[in-house]
Amino acid sequence: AANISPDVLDKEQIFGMAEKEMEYRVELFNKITHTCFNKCVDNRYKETELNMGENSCIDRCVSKYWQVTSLIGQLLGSGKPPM
Amino acid sequence: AANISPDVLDKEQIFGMAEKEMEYRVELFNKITHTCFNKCVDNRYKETELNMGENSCIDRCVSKYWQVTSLIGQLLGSGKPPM
Amino acid sequence: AANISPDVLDKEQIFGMAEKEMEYRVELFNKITHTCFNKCVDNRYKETELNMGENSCIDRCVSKYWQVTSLIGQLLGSGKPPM
Amino acid sequence: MDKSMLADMESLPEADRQRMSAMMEQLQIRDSLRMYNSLVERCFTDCVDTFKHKSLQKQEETCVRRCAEKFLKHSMRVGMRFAELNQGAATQD
Amino acid sequence: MDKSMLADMESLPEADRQRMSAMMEQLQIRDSLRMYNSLVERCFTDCVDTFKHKSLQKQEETCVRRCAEKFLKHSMRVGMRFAELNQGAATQD
Amino acid sequence: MDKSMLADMESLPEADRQRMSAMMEQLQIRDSLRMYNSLVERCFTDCVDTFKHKSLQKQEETCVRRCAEKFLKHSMRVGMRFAELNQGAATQD
Repeated sequence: AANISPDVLDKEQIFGMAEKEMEYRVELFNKITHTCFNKCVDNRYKETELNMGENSCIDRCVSKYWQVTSLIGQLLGSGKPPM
Repeated sequence: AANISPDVLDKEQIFGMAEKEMEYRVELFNKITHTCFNKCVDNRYKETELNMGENSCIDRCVSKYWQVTSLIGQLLGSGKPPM
Repeated sequence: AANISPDVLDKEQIFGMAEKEMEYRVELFNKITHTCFNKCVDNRYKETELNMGENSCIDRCVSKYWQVTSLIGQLLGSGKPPM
Repeated sequence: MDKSMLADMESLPEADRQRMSAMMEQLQIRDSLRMYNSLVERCFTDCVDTFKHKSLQKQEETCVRRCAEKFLKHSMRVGMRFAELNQGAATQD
Repeated sequence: MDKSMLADMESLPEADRQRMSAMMEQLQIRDSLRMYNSLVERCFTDCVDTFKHKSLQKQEETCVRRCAEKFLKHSMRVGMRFAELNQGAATQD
Repeated sequence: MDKSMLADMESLPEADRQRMSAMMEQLQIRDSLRMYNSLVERCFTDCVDTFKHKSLQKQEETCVRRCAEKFLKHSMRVGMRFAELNQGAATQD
């Protein structure tokens, strides 16, 4: 798809790619948020604050999720993550 | 984003907002449907009809779901739900 | 919506329908993939290969999923599946 | 938002209203295809659990039929309640 | 991809940049509505389990309030960590 | 629908066919990004369960590698069966 018309389609492709990238990032953020909430936060909701254990769990969870993202990106894209 | 060009962009924004609103309502309806099915309907499927207990559970479930929607809307939007 | 303008809108509708159909097929494929992975594949990941039992389970799972798709299509569309 | 939205809509010229209703139609088609997909997923997940055969067994088929019918009845009931609440919310404020 | 993407963006004329930021705004609206929908679903699922009454009971309401507040705090914390990691990835390579 | 759809497609002029294939390409990009996201979610959920460390432990990494590889093999197999069934449905009616 690189050898069609130079200007017009390229611009559309840039917009299209930027949109897909934004969607991808939003979805990644949402999945991290939901997964780490399930893994770290007590869902009996006895209080309003996140306690120290929950906070440190969240930080580590995000960090590990990020590492899994790059690990699988490497496996899929032979060396580099999709983005 | 309110001070760009008056006519054309405003129209696009109206279409865009209307589309988002429709999508939001459809998603809300789908989430209520699935959540209340899980909470109220026996999934062993011994019969085809919804029995009286299931029907009254569904009505109350929809009603409570709606209340949770406005409650959280109030918490988020300092007084009014997003829509 | 069939009696508006002949050429332009029809073309837009063809594009719109083709897009919806693609989305539908992709979503169907994704749902089959995820559901059959949950039903057939051991998620303790002791090895990298799918064993014989898993492979035959996957084949049957896809086949049965397909049958459920047409069965429900018949129930919904009085005789023919949506696509 | 409802009312301002609808007000805006009525003030639009004919061409825009056509475009708007075409958009809604597209969203409805997409939505019914998604509903169909998720109904299949639910009934398959709840009714099919053994994979000794390639074909749907009799009792699995019965289960799927009941599941689909029950879900559609449920969905219609939710739709009625949902419409009432939407209407209440629109007249209320 | 980040950098090439952003480079392309800066080389675009004003009109395109406006279009781009309008697109981003649309995506953000859609995203916040989805977030709202899924927050409601989560707190409803976790907090409401009996259907003897039509109205939310006191302890259910308390649970929903705490759930929403906790989730928002959680979400903000994840957002901060996520931003740090994104930044690290951008400067690193 | 397949055949009428495809028939319509072939009768379209060159410009429209280009537009159509650009659309399909966009959908494929979006789809593979979503697939990637959900693969990560699945393998993370199945393989990572303790949060005493900030870094992925050796056995977690092994688990993630196997999970991803197994999922991709599974996905390819489903794809083959799916294609066969689609073909069968197209020639059948």
